[in-house]
Amino acid sequence: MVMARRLASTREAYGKTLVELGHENPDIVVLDADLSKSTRTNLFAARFPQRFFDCGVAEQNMVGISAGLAASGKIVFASSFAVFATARCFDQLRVSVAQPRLNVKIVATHGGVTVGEDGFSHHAIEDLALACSLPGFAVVVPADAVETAEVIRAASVTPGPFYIRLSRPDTPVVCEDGYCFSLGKAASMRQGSDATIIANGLMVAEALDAAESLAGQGIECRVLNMSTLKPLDEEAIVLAARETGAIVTAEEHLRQGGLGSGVAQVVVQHDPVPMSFVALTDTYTHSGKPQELLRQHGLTADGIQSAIKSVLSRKG
Amino acid sequence: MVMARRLASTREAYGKTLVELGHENPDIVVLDADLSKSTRTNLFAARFPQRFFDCGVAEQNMVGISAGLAASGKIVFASSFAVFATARCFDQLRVSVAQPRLNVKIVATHGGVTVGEDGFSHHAIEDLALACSLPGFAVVVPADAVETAEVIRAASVTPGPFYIRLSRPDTPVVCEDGYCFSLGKAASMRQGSDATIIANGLMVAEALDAAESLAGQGIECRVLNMSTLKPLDEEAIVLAARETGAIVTAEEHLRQGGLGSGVAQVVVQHDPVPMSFVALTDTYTHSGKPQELLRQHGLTADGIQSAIKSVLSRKG
Amino acid sequence: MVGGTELVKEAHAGSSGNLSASAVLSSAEALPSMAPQDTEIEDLQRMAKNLRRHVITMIAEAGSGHPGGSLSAVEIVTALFFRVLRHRPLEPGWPGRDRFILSKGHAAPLLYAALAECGYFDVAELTSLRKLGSPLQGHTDRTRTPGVEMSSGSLGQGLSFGIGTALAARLDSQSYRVYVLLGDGECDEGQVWEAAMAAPHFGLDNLVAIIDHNKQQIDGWNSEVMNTEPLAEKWRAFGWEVLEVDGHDIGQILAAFNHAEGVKGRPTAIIAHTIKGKGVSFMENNPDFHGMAPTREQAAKALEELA
Amino acid sequence: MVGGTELVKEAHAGSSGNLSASAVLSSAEALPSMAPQDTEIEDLQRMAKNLRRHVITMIAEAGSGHPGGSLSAVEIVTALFFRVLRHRPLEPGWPGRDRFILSKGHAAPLLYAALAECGYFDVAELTSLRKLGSPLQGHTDRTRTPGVEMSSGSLGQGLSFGIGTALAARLDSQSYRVYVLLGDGECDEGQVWEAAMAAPHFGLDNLVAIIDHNKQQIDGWNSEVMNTEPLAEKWRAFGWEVLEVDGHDIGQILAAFNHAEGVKGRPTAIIAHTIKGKGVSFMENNPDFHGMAPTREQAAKALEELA
Ligand SMILES: Cc1ncc(C[n+]2csc(CCOP(=O)(O)OP(=O)(O)O)c2C)c(N)n1
Ligand SMILES: Cc1ncc(C[n+]2csc(CCOP(=O)(O)OP(=O)(O)O)c2C)c(N)n1
Ligand SMILES: [Mg+2]
Ligand SMILES: [Mg+2]
Repeated sequence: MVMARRLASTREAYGKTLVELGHENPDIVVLDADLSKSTRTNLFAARFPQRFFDCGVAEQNMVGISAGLAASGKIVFASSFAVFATARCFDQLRVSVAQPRLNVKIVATHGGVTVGEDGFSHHAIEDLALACSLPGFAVVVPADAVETAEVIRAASVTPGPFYIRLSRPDTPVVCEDGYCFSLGKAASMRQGSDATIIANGLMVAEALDAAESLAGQGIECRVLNMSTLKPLDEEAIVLAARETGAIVTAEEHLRQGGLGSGVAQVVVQHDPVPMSFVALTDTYTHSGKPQELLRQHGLTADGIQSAIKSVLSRKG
Repeated sequence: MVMARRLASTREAYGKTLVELGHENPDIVVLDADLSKSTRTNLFAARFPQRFFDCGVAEQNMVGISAGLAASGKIVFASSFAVFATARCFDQLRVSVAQPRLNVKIVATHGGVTVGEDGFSHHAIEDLALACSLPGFAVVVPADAVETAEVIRAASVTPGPFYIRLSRPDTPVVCEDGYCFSLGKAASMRQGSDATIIANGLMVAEALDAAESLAGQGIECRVLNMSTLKPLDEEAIVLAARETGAIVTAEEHLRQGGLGSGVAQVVVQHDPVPMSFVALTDTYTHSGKPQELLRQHGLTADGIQSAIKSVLSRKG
Repeated sequence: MVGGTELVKEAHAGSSGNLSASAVLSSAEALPSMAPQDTEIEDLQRMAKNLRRHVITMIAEAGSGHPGGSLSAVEIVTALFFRVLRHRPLEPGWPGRDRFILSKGHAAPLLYAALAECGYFDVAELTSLRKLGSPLQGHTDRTRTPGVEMSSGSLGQGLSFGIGTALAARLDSQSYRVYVLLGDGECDEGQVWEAAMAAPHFGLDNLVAIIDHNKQQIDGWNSEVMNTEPLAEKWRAFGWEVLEVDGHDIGQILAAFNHAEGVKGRPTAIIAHTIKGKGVSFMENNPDFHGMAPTREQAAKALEELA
Repeated sequence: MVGGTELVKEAHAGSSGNLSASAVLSSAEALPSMAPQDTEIEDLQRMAKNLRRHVITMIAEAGSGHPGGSLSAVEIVTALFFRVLRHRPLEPGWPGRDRFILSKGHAAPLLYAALAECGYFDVAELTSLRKLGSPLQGHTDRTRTPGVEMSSGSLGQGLSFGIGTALAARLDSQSYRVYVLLGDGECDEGQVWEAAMAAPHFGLDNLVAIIDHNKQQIDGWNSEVMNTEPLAEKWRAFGWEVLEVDGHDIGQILAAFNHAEGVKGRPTAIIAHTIKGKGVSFMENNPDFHGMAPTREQAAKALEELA
């Protein structure tokens, strides 16, 4: 039904881009909290040991050290798993980084439920809600490895704090080579006028698959890759509401506090249209294979198709 | 223009209710993190020293200890300022309390910007976003001291985790004596069919004042006290959308992740109507008197009135 | 092979520093505090090997999990579950039970194996580890698995939880004791030190922390990633009674638990010197096996070594 | 009364354990490491009293704030800003400056008073404390106030930040030193111990932590709320060079900073024994004045005592 896509690792793209940046700019420093093999900051560590700081299993301290380095002119990338990089050090992100608007880029791997077998302690289903409630933070969920490299580069030259969420598994590549990321701008992935699917992260591939299937049924969906959650591309959302009259959002996150709630806020303020949410609803997730979990919680092309049909039935 | 209301302290109501509960139920235990004079858990501590545990300035540990006590059959109330009770121990709330669904009631005082002069480190403008992203937590923002006592009692007999947010200053009393709190149910404070104001915490008084003024201009607003943020009273929201066709939310919090975004999600799923938000927009707040800050950020009856006019102009 | 439940005491008399009494291992009256006879130690060692086999089999079958830190803690967990703890596998919620809290939650396979061998649930369940719908989650979930006291997986949270349960014992005039197992890398976490400061402040002599000091964390040796030494001095400066033992010597471990029961007014920390991956040659001191499952061939080889 | 900027050295030669050299206080070449002559100490003591007066006046005018913990740290801050730190009040961003990081951010009034007296901004600004639109926020905000290195108000975060700046010095081959002031109640926070573990691991001998050990926190005496003793042993066990001084004796404080400059390979912790509310009779050791402003009358009485 839908074409197979090349898989690639977003965290590998991160690690490789860090090494490139390390060569280009001596002010780049990298921190980790005893997960450098998994986050792939170990690639940078191997090449630039002087500019790499492992903080051990101490995420709060890692964020504080990052802030001090940033206040001294460094461009700081700090990594851990998404749960630990947000939940375990939120107050430090708030007081040491966000309030003074320091140049710290939190790059969190292992976002969402596709961490799989490790279970709920390791499933980051609220990290974006947390990151989005840090005024001044840019929050980005790249759709794939290609966009990840772009986002990391953009963050390195854009002053101020970033939260960037990557995945554990290799994920389908949906951006073409030469793709150009622009912070705060949704990327249009497909045209359509019956409804719009707004997605980010690995749900972009699912959105494209859903749109493809729906097209076969005569329903033409616009697909937006809303990789930037903050600042949100309100213009693209308003256009989508106006031109397609119905919106479905799709994200690997709780409905609360993520993409869907952000889009809903824009929609009701500008052009109230029916929406449906493909997201987790106020529940923790459990051990299982990544694909099993995505299916169990409807985070699939099928889930998106049903949501589109529901939203179309409510379209005025 | 609007009547003066009696002022009363929500945290004083909390402390007093704790003492009553302490007499009634030997399983009630109370914890604090070196702020018991301010949170008023010191009232309980003075009466039941054996069942009170000061954890010092260590919020993470306080939450973990609370979890252990709850797992051993205790009904645990744990308090600190709203910023520290959420941001500083979010991972502990997540893993030690929410995931095992333990009977821990986080009662946070000093919510919102009305902490005033202490400045942004002490302004809890994101605590509700955090609390709402903990599946299984009930999240409540009582409108006043009368409702606070009710909410604390309800929490003590409702199994599972709670986050309850109180204020630092004395706040206007809007609930009548004999008021009966029902978890997950909005309280109708005023009838009206032109638009609905949905508010919680000290914004309920502002909402009532705004409605009063608007009535003088021929605009009749329904006012809902949505003290329970989670589980959200979807039915009341859908009715409000259907029957009044326009909604304004008002909260002492970032727009993102709080009441407004919760209501918006319900609205677009059931009955898309125009909304406006009276809330903080992606910015930190600074030192000043509580009333000055509320005015500066439009968290006032005037702000609500403007929002109502804006939303009415967009009403179909 | 020793049948698990045979080793389990349904309960035992608490307390007493009586080191001379001898007892039959399977007796329900056995004291935890006595010097075990050689035959008992041998039984426990056999059980330890048995648990190691379970760990390898479970993780290999799951295809993911943490062998290294499970294997290093085998003797500690064996000593606790099959000799020290007063517990009732068929009545997991028994209020009087001693509590075992696994703070280093990635060693969940080891805990599950011990619980199964004690009879909390069927040994056959073990192969469901980490599978969709299994009661045996990748990291512990107290709502799903009988005998699991605490949900974990985020490091550093167990000792605080242990303090809460130890305080509850005091409030309820219960004599149960609380044992918390931590990793050494886990001791990087500030919450551990918040708890380390609080437990002596509260005078909790019913609380024992065991640190599985295998000298490694994920990124390598503690000394290179984040030096925790001198670890014993840190716990001492925080007000704990501190003991150091060879964490693979069951006799030493039992003696330490026994000593801890006699300490009044403050908690005890047992620093157990261990080897990560212990018992499987190619896993020992090999950081690659912190969180990597053995292949089918590696598992076979490991089981051979553990035969 | 000593004019603030007179006391400030634009910069001074770092290092050297030279205890015999003498110097004029106002000299730009003065070494921090020497034993100060009595006259210098007297000048500094006068400045300390001056800062105390500012603290009282500012907080009384604001109607809220934290007098107790500001007053206990006056001599420490005076010694740093008017003798130890190499800094340029008119060039607050000078990359070579020594860093002072106020981790116990509620003592902001004291820091603001010192900065104003140094000439970072006008002394007249001080009365704007905590008012809407003021650069002098209730807790520090590094984006608003020249000379403020770190935003604070949430306890326990300053030492980590200090490690970051100390590491930056090494990366940039800068010789500046980093001083972090913490409260003793603040030492309850786990993040402090994460940082305490990391700084020696990174071998940061350009970092000094000063603990304002006034034995009180908000809810009362440390010993009752959360016992931090033995505090010196804790820092020692975490790998720090540890000194204890009378935190109201400027000579002892300067000697300790001097000693710290000579320590190689590890950071220094100075435990300054102080009295909360020091200098105002009715505030001393009175927990009520942790976070309560004096009334107009109380302020007048306090200023009388500080005349
Ligand atoms: C808060 C938190 N941060 C990071 C991790 C990821 N993590 C899992 S195990 C581990 C290393 C733990 O080392 P140690 O405590 O020594 O465990 P052991 O050697 O006994 O396996 C890390 C960093 C985690 N589980 N929790
Ligand atoms: C993370 C955090 N928790 C709680 C508070 C509230 N608080 C402000 S000061 C204080 C007591 C601090 O005691 P100490 O460090 O001894 O300060 P000092 O005695 O020097 O004033 C507390 C609990 C805070 N500011 N930050
Ligand atoms: Mg280890
Ligand atoms: Mg103090």
